[in-house]
Amino acid sequence: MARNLHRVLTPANTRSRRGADESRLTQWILIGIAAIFVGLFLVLPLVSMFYEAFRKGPGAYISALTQENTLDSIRYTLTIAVLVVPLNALFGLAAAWALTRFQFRGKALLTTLIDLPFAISPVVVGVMLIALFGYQGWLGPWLRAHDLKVVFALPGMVLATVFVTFPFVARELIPMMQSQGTEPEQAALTLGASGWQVFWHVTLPSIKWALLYGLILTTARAMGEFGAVFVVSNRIAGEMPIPLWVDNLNADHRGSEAFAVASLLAFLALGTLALKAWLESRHQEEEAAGLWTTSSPVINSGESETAFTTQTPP
Amino acid sequence: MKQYCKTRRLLPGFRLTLGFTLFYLSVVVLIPMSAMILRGSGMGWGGFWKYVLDPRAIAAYKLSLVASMTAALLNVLFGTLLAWVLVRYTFPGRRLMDALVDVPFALPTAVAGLTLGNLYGPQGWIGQWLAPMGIAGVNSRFGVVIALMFVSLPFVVRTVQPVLETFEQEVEEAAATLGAGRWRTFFRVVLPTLLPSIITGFALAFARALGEFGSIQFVSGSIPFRTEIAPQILIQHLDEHETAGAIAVALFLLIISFLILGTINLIETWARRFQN
Amino acid sequence: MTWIMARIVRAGLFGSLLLGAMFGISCTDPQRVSLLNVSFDPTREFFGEINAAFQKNWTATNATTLRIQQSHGGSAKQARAVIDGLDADVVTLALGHDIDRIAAETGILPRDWQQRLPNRSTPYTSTVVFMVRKGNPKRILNWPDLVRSGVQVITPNPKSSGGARWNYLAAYGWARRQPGGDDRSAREFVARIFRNVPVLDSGARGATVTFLQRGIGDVLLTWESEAHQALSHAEGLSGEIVTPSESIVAEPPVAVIDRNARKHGVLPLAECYLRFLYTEEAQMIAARHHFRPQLENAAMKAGVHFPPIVRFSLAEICGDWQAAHAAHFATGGWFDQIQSQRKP
Amino acid sequence: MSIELRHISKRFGDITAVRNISFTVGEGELVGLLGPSGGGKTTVLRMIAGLETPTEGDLFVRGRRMNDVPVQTRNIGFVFQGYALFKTMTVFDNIAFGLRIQKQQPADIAARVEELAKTLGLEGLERRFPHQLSGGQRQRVAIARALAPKPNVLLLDEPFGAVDAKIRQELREWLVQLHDELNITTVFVTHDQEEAMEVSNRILIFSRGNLEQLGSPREVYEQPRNEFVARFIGVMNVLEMTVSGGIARLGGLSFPAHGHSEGQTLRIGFRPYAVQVSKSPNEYRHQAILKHTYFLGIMLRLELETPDGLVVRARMSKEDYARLKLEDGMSVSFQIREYRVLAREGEILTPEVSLSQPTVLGEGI
Repeated sequence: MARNLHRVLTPANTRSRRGADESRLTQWILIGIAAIFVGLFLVLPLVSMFYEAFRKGPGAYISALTQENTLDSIRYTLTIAVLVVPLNALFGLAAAWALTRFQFRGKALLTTLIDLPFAISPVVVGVMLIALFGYQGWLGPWLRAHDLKVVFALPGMVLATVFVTFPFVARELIPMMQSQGTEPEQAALTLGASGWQVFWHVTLPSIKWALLYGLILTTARAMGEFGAVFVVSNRIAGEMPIPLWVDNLNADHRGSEAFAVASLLAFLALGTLALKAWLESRHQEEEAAGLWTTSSPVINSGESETAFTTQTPP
Repeated sequence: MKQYCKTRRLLPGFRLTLGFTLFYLSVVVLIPMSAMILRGSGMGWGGFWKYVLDPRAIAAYKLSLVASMTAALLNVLFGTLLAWVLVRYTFPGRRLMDALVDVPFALPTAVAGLTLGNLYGPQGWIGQWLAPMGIAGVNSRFGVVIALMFVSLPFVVRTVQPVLETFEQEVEEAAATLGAGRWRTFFRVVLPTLLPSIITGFALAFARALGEFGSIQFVSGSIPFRTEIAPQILIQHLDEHETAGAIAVALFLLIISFLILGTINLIETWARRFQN
Repeated sequence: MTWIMARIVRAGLFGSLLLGAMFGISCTDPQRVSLLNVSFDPTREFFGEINAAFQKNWTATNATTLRIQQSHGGSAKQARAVIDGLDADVVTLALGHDIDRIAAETGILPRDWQQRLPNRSTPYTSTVVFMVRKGNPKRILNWPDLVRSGVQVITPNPKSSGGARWNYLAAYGWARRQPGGDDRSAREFVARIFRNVPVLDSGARGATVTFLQRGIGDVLLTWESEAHQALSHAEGLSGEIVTPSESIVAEPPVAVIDRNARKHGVLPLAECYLRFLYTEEAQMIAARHHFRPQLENAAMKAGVHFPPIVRFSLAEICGDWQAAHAAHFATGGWFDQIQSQRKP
Repeated sequence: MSIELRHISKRFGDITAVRNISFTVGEGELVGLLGPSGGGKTTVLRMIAGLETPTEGDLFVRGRRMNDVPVQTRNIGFVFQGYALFKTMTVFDNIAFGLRIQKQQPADIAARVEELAKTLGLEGLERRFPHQLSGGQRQRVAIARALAPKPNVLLLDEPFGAVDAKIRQELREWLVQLHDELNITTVFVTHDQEEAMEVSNRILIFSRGNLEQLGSPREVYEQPRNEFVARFIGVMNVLEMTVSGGIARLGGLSFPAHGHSEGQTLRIGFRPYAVQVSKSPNEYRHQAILKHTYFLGIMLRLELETPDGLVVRARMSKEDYARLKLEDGMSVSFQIREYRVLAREGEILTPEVSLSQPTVLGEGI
């Protein structure tokens, strides 16, 4: 709220704040540099990708997307996402609840552990899974005896994707739940609500935005993951998630098809951003209406907000 | 003590949620990690160091470090500028620019790699201008830095931006009333306030760049001693059927990850204290 | 309000879990037989056609549907995947050494696998040729041209790519077979070539992409089949194939992974599939993909002309794969030494 | 007896929040727990509610031992300081929450909510969300929500803390009225002594985990048991004096100190209203300069400085001030009509109340 106001009240070119503002020229030079940078660095890649994807006309584009292997890879990616997202949502909710509602020893360690996928190279994740589930790995003999496949099969890719994406929901929820405090939950308890009732009726409705953001980020990341699944994929056409299929098409000199399929992921990314922006604007409307400002003093927000949550400001 | 714990756990679900969290982390993280450590320990220190300290691997770590550092530093420069422009100025397209900053975060890295590889390649829209200047846009360290910059840009912008937003302009006005010019105000008043967030943003961008693999796979060309980054050494070992080598390097990278995570935590703690 | 919402969220969560479970269960259709062929990079198009032909024959005589799955990647990497659990029924890799390793490390196929099919289990061969830029501006005609200064050579990494090992050994063999050539001079020759290599992709396909799409390098060392494949598919990009005076016989062998195939109940099918590769029909397909067929007149029948070339075999220049691997490609071998010399 | 605490202590780790406290609250009483922050009053309230568990001691509500009864089944109404309204629910849903938990019939729920809305003046607001309400309305919703399941006791944590000064006054009167109407046992926590005095039947004063005094507002004001209470309730002048020859002295001021040993340090306290001021420098025994006058509405506070540099605060009505025609900087005389010897902080002994009429020792008129 205060943020918005601040922004509204301090447009760059109000005369009254001249003393603390750059000259118009400096402003426009800085804006210009930023615009050129964004244009060259962020816009041009997107434009060139769509150009490459559509270079051979919409017919070729459609046929690239509707060939059996592409459809299979889309199906495969969706399967992974459908398995990964609910699991990570459950994990995020449980972790956020445990970390924001209780004090216990080892809490800091647990928090660090949740951040681990941000610092670790996804390729290392793949190697870990091979070390555990590969037939020469720890569980290998047992898996082989029971004819179970984990790496180089769907479960391995799901696990790899889970590893890479599990912090997103938790990371969105933790600051939110911390800032909201536990008073409404205590109030529900005094009114006789059980634990589950508190969660469903009081906690969940008040964190729905953060949860949604987390889910969106998780979905986007799960669908776009490359490094970890690169290591554990069986490279069978039709059993590759979309990013690997792009890599495969590119290697097969099917450049424009690769770009066509890549553009699908780019649409997904842009869609994610648009959806997030839309949700944020809805959220902020409600916030502006005062629904989300805590009426009680903020209990604590000791956790600094990590940039991974990429808060898009208004 | 027992009483103490009991009373603190007024809200239900402690065992359930913590139990599930730990179970999940165990299955997903801890057990695979220990499997890897166990398998790594099988090779002994000699085997471990042989792979980890292989000259080619060392060259790759160096490139990873230097390129990530360079990318993060460049992002500090451009990211801070972007944050500044986005927060302080109103101009047409500001919201669009703001939204675009998140693109590298949302765009799968394989797509980023494919596109950047094409764009900076000798026939690409940018590459064709670089080639006459003798700059190879792809299969070069330049390309690696570009890709790392691309993937880590949002981290700096999104760390600096909120701090800049809550920054009280009165402070700047105070400096102005005391006769400080714009530049002096920026460097003496604004920058020191932003510094903790800039450093945090730098650390996050650096960590992100260090772990990046997808886009690099498309642009680096994996030239040993020149454009190979650390995760590629690992892939190389896997490709060469050297699982032990892959595990040794993976362990090493894991240790580095933990060190970086610890450092980031320290930096954030420090930054928070500084800000308070 | 919230009571309703809570219910919706709950239903949604359970629903998506259920959906996930459904997706996770792969449909097993008893009427459908499937076979997994784990192969190396440059055989994608070739096996695409082989599989179609084999399937056609299959459906003519069987009621069940046959589905052949292909997995492609660097040869060594594919071998490792099979060792680590990739359920291949047959492997068709770039070199015998990779299949040897599967046999040695897991025992899922016998060590003498190479004796089970004709021609040491090699239904078709290839050879290493050069691909140059349109008009051959650097005038690269034979092996010595590769060591000229200013010539950039593109080849994948022999440590990971089976194709690249043949490239390496072709260069080595050529130098060794020169008058006065011996192991030392040949090693030196290879080292000089690799000094001219700016990029080492991990697989043959990556190297082709680097050369054709990214326009890096003056000459690409590649298999004859891959060179033709690339030129016919790479849209709007052009190059020329130069056949050197001498080159190696590249032998990509095939094998049934007995244990997997038996487990899947497709052992006879897998054997049948590999034997099909030796039929005239398959040999003609191989010829059309510029793999040199073992069947003598298959090339002629397919209407494909292979330029004449003197081909030497691996056995002639360094014995068997065991020896070649130990001398050149193992950790600390000659290739590693060349690489560390490159260290700036 | 509605609520009874017997030797209740509460420790959080090494910190003792509440130390060995016993008291009872009668059926239908309105009791205020008063004290500075950190005094332990909120902890006591939360223990009654079941939001905290006592480390030691026993807690009874309507004769039943409650220590191990979970908060859900205690049947208490709790109003949080920040109200803790469910911001995703309407006023109706907020009030109905506890009834729905009890699985009451929708018709009964609607009737009960309507009844409470009427009682609390919330009619017409049922469809609104908390953010669409004023501070006072929010508080009434919070109270209605707490009252809906017909609790045995109503507990309020700083009920007036979050509203601005003007509404506060109304709310206080309204709370008293509501209590009269419903006659439900009510315990509330406040740090504002005025508020506690005005609203409660009885006050419990807490400091540093101890129950310092318990009594009617009048009792604690007029007969504070120790210096802490005396200082906390209202303004008090406190002087630290040394006894010599049966007289406690500080500068020109002296008080009889019978029964205190020679050389002992005594703390003497007197309320500003006990200080009589005259314009005539000789009317009373002590001389001083009127340093400053504070206008507090109908009352004025005068700050007097004696020649020894002691500052004494006095209180005077506007009428008297006007009658005396006082101005800052004037020389005045004053006398102290009532004073008391204060127990040291932490001591729980009742000091002897010394009311001296007309007062101060010696030759004074």
